[in-house]
Amino acid sequence: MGSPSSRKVYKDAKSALAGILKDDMVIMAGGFGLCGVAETLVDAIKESGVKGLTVISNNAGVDGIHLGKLLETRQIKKMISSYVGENKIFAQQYLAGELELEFNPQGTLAERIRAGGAGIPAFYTATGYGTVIGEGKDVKEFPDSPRFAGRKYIMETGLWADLALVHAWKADTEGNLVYRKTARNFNPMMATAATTTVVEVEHLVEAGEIEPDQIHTPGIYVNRIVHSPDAPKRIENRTTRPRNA
Amino acid sequence: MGSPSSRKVYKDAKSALAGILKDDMVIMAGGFGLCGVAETLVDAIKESGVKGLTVISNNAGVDGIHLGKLLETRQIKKMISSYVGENKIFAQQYLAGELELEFNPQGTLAERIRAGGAGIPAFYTATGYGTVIGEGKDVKEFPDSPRFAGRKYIMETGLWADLALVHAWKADTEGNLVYRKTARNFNPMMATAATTTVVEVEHLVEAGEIEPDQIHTPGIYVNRIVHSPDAPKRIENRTTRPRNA
Amino acid sequence: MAWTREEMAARAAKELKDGFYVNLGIGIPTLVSNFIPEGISVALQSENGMMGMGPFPYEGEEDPDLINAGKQTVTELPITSYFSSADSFAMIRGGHIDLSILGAMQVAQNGDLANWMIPGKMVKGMGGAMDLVAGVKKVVVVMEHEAKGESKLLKRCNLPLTGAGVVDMVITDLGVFEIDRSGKNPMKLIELATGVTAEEIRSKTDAEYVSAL
Amino acid sequence: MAWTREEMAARAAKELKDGFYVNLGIGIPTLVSNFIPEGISVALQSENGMMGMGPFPYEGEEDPDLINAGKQTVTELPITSYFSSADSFAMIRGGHIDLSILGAMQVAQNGDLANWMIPGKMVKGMGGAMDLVAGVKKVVVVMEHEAKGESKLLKRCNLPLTGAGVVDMVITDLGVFEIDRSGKNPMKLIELATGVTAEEIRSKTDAEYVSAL
Repeated sequence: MGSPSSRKVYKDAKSALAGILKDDMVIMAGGFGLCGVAETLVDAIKESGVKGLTVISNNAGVDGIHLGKLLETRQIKKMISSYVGENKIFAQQYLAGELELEFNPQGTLAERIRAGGAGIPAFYTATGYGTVIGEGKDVKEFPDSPRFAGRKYIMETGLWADLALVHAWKADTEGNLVYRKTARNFNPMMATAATTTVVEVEHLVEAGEIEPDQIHTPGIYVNRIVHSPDAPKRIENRTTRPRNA
Repeated sequence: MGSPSSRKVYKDAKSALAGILKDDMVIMAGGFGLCGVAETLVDAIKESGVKGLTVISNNAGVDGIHLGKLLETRQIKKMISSYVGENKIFAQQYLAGELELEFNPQGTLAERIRAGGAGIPAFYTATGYGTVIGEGKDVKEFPDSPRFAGRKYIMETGLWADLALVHAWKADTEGNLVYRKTARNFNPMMATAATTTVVEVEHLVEAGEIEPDQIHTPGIYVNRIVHSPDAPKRIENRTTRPRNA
Repeated sequence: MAWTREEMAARAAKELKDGFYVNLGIGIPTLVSNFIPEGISVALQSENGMMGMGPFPYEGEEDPDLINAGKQTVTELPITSYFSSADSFAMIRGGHIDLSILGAMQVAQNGDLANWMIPGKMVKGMGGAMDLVAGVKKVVVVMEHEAKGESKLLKRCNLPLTGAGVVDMVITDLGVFEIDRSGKNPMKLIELATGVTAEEIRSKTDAEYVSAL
Repeated sequence: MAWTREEMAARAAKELKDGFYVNLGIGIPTLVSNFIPEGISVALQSENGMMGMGPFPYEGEEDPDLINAGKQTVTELPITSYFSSADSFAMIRGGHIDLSILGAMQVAQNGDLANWMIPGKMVKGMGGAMDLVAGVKKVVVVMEHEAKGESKLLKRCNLPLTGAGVVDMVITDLGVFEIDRSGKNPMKLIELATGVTAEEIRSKTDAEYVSAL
């Protein structure tokens, strides 16, 4: 850990979040379902007691796991998500009017995050035109475009957070990240779209040990790294097939 | 080559372009300078004699090399580029009014291509606002955005081509691609933003031989592949440092 | 008499063409992968970031990092690639997926589709459905023809839409319909399920259509 | 007396802070990498798709796949990563690069910058300059104070702009100026080059500024 960049490495989740958390902040949390979520970071947020959070995350965890924990403690004020089906506490709080919810189509959510990180305040998409998602949004046509003429598009805006919680398979001390299989999902965009990006990694190596053509997230996007080799990895729907005899 | 996807593999550049080329078509050509250009495909376009081309490419080649060849034969009607400094024929034809030229800021060009491939007809950027690039374009402000308030942004549109010419380091027979170092540049976006994408590769392997987490361009974007192990790789500005004695 | 779920899936599988890149929704559409015709090779996309999805793993070989959009454990294939959600939906929104097969609550004769919310009930969210129907080249709906004795093929959807003018084909337990998204041509009945008559369909369908049997 | 090119580069290098991600333009800005202060570690971005650019290669070790934005052969470092041009400019446009140091033809007292075209001359293109000045957190211009006896620091640029209100600091052979992009404060002279007097600068500067020496 003698490299200059090892200053990005923190000893645990609590210290990696120290000085960042404040009430009413906006947090992006990577993951799809329980796959690729930074659960040790969420645990530390729970312990901190910070509240009034707006959380941008495709899903809302399940009861007692990941964001489900922050719902139990009522630390979350608002969710921006595409699907929240697996969470009873969520439903209760929402129906009681205690939780705000903004649904985004999943691809629109992903692109809004990517746009925010890429300095793009807004973009147009056909997704959601003619549905409640399009209501009140700017509508535009592009009659001169050989590719895009003949349809209507709505304007969606870029997102930005105070803090992004990212789970990666491997990091080097510079913060260069590699994700594994479908645990990649929302993590790479979220890493680019927050004032501070904190990463939970399963494997931490020295700078130079990851092939530079195979880095998914360049270290410039990563502020703090926690090596969490024992972070839980859960399976939501275990489906298997029988072996042939 | 027994896999079902080996149908994407063509024996040479000429056959890989057969049936695609037509006068007045729009072509995207990957590369930055002469790095990561698909020169064998450009050679085949030259031989075909197709003309009236609109070419979207960051640069315009140099005299006698890459797109410089298509300028010599006057097959190009219009260029959309960010920098064309290395080409005398280009300057001659442009100053004589024989060649149209549309300058785009390099990042705007890259993003317009990415947008076209991603189904995004337009996006906003601060790049070029207040300059000739912004003249005549829609201007918008985002006063409610915590990230984007306080500046003005111009609308830029997505690009789409009839044909993309891509250079990759390695492909499998499914068309999954890996690029090498800075030869990646514009190639990945262009692969996504054309009706037909033809790829020149240095190394061709069977499907399954590239680690699926390390694929830069999924095969869905690739229609035709030519294995060109001897494609020329040129250095435009050779700069070195002395070895210590 | 009518088609079973499996028969509906088998009929939907006939829309697959060799070399297609396909996204299958949850429910009956998932069954389609069991009926891919001989000699036809397709790649299945999972919108959480995977092209070339393989079957469920053998017991004991489940990988928590390898799931599909239904959060089920799956496997990879030699053609597999992984990518981010942004790249996945760039692929979908950009019109690169050839075919999406998905379920629905209602389809209207103009191609409107409703499958994500019922007013007054807890809404789970649209997930990737709005992106898929807006972006994929061809959208095939597989659904029961009726729900509680009411036609699900309507003149106009009365549930909130997932997409407007997005459906190309509807396969129900009673038959197969084609829809011209442009609205230039009326909806067409093109096929009857086994043992189903044109009259039965007419009597059970609210939508207006012409017969092209 | 005034600063040499090397002295200007050395002065610009003082704007580097430990851990900065930096983009250096062609010309004098390139020299800045020779003056990185002891104990300071910075990563150099090359907008053609590389973070962590190393020095020129030893003769015989040039790699045609490894060039910088000036199309010169370079090398990689342990911190290096590669990415596409879209991802590279997402990084630039998105405000992730801490500092850009670049040359200019003209700078105006409001931060306007002109460095890409002279009307009537063949225009080579703006390359990535417009993106850099619009996107990078802090923009430092290094240029000669005068060209052919005319001040390059102006009340208003008369050449076509590269960016409007984008420059934070100007380092010339005569001294150093700070600009408040918001326009709330006037341009300030904050430093004199070796052997240069405030009077000399006043006499050679068209722009209005206040002295903060």
